[in-house]
Amino acid sequence: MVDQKITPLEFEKPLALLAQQIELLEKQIGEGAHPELENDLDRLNQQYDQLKRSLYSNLRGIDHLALARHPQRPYTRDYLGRWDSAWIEMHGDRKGVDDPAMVTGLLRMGDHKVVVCGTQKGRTIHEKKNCNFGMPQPEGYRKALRLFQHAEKFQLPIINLIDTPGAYPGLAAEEHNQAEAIAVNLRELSGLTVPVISVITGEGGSGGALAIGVANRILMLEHSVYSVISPEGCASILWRSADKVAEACTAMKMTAREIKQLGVADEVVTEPLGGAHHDADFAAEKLREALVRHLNELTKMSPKELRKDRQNKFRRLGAFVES
Amino acid sequence: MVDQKITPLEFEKPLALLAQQIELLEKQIGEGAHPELENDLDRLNQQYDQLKRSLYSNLRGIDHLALARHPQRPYTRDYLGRWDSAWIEMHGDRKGVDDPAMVTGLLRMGDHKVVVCGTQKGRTIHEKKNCNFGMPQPEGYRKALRLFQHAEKFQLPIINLIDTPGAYPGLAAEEHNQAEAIAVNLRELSGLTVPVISVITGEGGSGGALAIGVANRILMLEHSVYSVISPEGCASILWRSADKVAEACTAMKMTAREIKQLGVADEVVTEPLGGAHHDADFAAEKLREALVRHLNELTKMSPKELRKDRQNKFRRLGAFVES
Amino acid sequence: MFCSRGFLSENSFQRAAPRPEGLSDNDMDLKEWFANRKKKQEQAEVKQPLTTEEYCALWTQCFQCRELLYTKDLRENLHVCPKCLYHFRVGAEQRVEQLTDPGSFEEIDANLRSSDPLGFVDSEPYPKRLRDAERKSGLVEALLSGTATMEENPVALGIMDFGHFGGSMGSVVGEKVARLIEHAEEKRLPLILFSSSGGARMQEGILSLMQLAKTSSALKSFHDAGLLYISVLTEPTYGGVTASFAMLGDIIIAEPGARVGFAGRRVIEQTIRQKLPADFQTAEYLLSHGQVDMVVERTKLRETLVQLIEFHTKQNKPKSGSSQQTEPVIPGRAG
Amino acid sequence: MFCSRGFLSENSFQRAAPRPEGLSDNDMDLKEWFANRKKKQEQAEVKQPLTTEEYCALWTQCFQCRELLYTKDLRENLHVCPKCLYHFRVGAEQRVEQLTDPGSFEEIDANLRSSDPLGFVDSEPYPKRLRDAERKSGLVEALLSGTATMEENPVALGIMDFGHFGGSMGSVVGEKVARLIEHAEEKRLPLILFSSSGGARMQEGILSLMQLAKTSSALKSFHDAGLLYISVLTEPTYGGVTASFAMLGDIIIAEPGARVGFAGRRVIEQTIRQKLPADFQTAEYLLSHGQVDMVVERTKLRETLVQLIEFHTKQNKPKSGSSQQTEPVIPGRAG
Ligand SMILES: [Zn+2]
Ligand SMILES: [Zn+2]
Repeated sequence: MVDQKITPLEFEKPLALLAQQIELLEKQIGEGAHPELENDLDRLNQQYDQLKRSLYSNLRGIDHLALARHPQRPYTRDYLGRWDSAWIEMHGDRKGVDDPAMVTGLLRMGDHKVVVCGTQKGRTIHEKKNCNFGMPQPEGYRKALRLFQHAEKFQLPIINLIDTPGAYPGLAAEEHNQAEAIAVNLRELSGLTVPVISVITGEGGSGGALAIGVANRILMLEHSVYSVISPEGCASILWRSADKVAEACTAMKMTAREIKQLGVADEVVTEPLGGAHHDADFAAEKLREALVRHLNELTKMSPKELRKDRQNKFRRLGAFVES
Repeated sequence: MVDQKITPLEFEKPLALLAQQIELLEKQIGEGAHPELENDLDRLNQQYDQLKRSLYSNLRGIDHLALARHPQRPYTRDYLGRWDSAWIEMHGDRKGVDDPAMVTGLLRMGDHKVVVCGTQKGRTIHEKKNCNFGMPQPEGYRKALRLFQHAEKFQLPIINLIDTPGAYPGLAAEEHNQAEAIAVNLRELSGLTVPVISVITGEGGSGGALAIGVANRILMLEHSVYSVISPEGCASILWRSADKVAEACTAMKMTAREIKQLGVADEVVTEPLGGAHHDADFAAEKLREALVRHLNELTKMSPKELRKDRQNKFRRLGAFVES
Repeated sequence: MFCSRGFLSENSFQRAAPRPEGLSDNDMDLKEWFANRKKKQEQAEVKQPLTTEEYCALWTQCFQCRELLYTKDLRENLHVCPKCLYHFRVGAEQRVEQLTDPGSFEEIDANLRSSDPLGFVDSEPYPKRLRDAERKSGLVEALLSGTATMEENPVALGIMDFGHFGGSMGSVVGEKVARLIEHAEEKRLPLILFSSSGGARMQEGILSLMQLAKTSSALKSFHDAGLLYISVLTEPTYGGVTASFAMLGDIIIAEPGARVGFAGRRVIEQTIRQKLPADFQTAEYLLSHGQVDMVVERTKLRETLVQLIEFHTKQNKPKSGSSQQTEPVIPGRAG
Repeated sequence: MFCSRGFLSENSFQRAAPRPEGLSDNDMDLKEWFANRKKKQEQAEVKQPLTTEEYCALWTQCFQCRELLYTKDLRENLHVCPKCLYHFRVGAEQRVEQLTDPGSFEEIDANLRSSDPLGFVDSEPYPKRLRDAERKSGLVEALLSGTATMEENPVALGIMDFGHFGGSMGSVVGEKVARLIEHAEEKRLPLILFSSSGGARMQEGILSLMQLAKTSSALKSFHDAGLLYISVLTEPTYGGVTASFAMLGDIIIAEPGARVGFAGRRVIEQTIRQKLPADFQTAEYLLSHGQVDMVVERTKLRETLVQLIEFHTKQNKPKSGSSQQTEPVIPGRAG
């Protein structure tokens, strides 16, 4: 019942404490020492379930952020492998770089054949470093663009999975013009005539996320977040204090439900209670069902309609007063 | 009459010797020492003119090669500046590199507005190094491609000037996939719907030359050369000797007239006697006249015709027997 | 009229613009300089007919070479230091004056105002910050857009003003850029956008980020229509503006010394833990790294833009009776 | 049957192929190895029932791991060393056998022969070299082209053979590639080209260079027709072939260990005057440098090609009565 392998987050500490007590009690009962404690155990288990439900239905922005960044959260490759164990990975920008932080390939999903692109964080230290903690280089965005063009040529739908702190603020990245790499992707994605669905699976960090986020449908996992700047960056600029991350999270309205209320996300996809990392299979299946449903809808549209639909979606976004 | 600033080539040595004698004689006569030598001077001058004409009408392949590589030969920028002192240079591949070995820009020529691309050798030691002796990097070919696409968008004719030993055989060039850069240019040039004219102004070295050489019309300056491999490379592979460059030049049929006979070049453009470096203004004007003439013809064709014309031109090239 | 630290926008000459976020303050304050100077002069010979404020109106110190410049001369030289070519920041209205035929500029979409979709509050509510920014800068938004003629060539022109809210792009800037692009496409006008921005406007959250997609998407249609877009990068252009319309020009021009990038210098230095080259992210650095087509001095910007517009829009007219070889006359070129 | 140094083409097993130009000769000669062994054995106990030639027909030494392999097993493993996965070079006909449905391959353009447009002579005239190459390799050209089916999927297939004239591309190879592309476009077939080449054929001079343009141009039309082209890079692919059709695949696959580049390793080392990394220009190096989509072992090549073809050509058939969530069956996959 209590998943021991999952590292508890700060806000999950009360739950973890309770779980420890339950475990202790179970051990004692198991050893036959205090069979009269069984009632206590039942009560504790009930408390645990209650606390869990109430905890996860009253999460603050910063709690979602913590879940979105949970080190055990499923990453792009975890989803792809579950959806199609025979998916075909494609590599490289053809110009000197294969960015491991951007995974691209061909995949079957239900009756649909799709091109997939996704940012990839690493699990092990070596992977993390290799994937630059999920921050693609300009060449990563250009690799994605190559696959978008492949999809357009063969009229294949595109699914993008987004889980990135953003583009990498590095010397080479600026030298190789990451601003241009992102901008070109925004422009070219908007012109495609195939269905494009983007999913924020974890962190949706600024322009680096949007670079594969110009889609007909934007889905967000329940605990994922999407923001114009990292909450840390926002706190340090507007509050001039690194301690105000929670305030920045709240102010920016970056949770899945808020982003949907703002008209940016089209659907919030339910995660297992406690977050996708508690049951990656379940999370992958839920997301898969949602994707197939949207694919079924979008593939009914004509190429021209698809392009127009996507351009209209972004044309409408924004809030202003016209006097 | 004798141009002193021009460095004589090996095969021009007899001419240079004669020029020295004439100069000596002129000096003596000028000093009033031997006025009776005036007849000798006339005779020598006649000899000089005769030798010059006969020398330049009986050049071997390796002599053309030497002229094509003459350090004082006009380079791309020398032509562009003479054709339009107000030409507008465009820079960069937008992805991190501006290759000085590939010059690109916008230029007016007669009533025509054209996009120009050209390989650039350096004149000074600093320039030579900067331009990598006229050998573009992959990013140089991609810079040219960007301009080709610009020309296509705005339906501007393209003029390419070629004077390059070839692509650079370097580590970074291979890493950045120069083969792909060249191949993509070949494919994309063939698909353009605007007039493309390429001119071999000096050395046309292999794939690195062809990368901006897929044109509706291929012009060659009288002493320019065009070959599938450098004569030095050919000699070392087939003759296994660096001394056999002259033989390789002859065997490969790489002079302007030979390339025209093989159906590859469409026109040989006359150079001043002794080579373009003897009178760059004249050479530039002659080439300009030829270019305007071809532009006038090509701009009468429809976009579709232009593409078809270019594809047909290369489709026909080759020699084989069909039994 | 107020004194200015050269580093600030030319707006500050007239409007005491708010200190843009994220800019360093290590330059010498001109008022201080005058105060010191006055003190010295008073000690020597007491003969000081002008007040400090009057002095400031007349003189401007160059941020780069520290030369004291006669403000009127500086303005006539388009706010470029005649000594060291330092390009002072200029406001959108001044750009219009510098670039367009007199009286030809017609503003569009002047009636768009920011709202507060998130109810955003940090130390102050966003609406109050907006009112303050408007009062201080005299501008209602960070972008001025409209149509004009340049040497009789009609153009669609959008100019960002760093003086308002650090040139940040929120919904209004995004909407105005998108409408300008659509207007230019409909009328088949060449489009010129001047960028100057600290990035997306945090106070409008994710909706600001979406303006990157909105503007880039509008440029896709514009591009496919075969129309000309010239992007001009001016000091400073960062973040979401760089990563959208600023980098999508058919031709990209930068003003000398302008700093342009995606991530800011300080963020990068903190990330990679090493000092960056001094010229990092300057216009000249961008040029040598293939990111811009040309760096053009402000005093030659107008003629360059006209030349480029005429090159890409005017049909070739065969001159009757003239030879094909005649050098064409390019209007607007000094030589 | 002849003995082979593993480094040479599998052709050499049957045809004693000419030594390809530009390849090193530092590997141990197998005959020598046997001679030594025999000598030793004779010294010990004289019991040697097979002649050297018979031995060679039965056994092959792996070039990489030096293991002695039973030739029949090696052939059944598609000439991939079962110990170290070294990929022996194979000829075009063998590729056809390995890849296509039995009996499905129909060659086209078999009647094209090289001519001698330049009258090229070095130490020998080009026509004589051609005759020698044909006699030694049993092939009339360096490319075999035709149509076939792969697990019932019709394809246009072109395979270069390094065994003929070092796989060099002259007019015939260029013409055959162009015709194959045109044929594939007309019949709307997926196209697969296997490259293996030392580059353009010098003996046909500038006309060889023009084959780069001819083949790339044909691929432009093919590409615009929305058809699938898979390029397979095999040991070795260099020069003009790399710089044309080999690098233009929608998908590019390389065989493990295959060396692919534009300029040759030795030329680069002479130019830059430094040693290159050991894995420079190998398939694996290309993969990590973003130049190929995947490196696929020969034993999995056929199923990968079929999978890719079916992915890009077959229409999605909604399975009647089955749920959308059912994992699709991908034919030709081992698991
Ligand atoms: Zn100054
Ligand atoms: Zn082995």
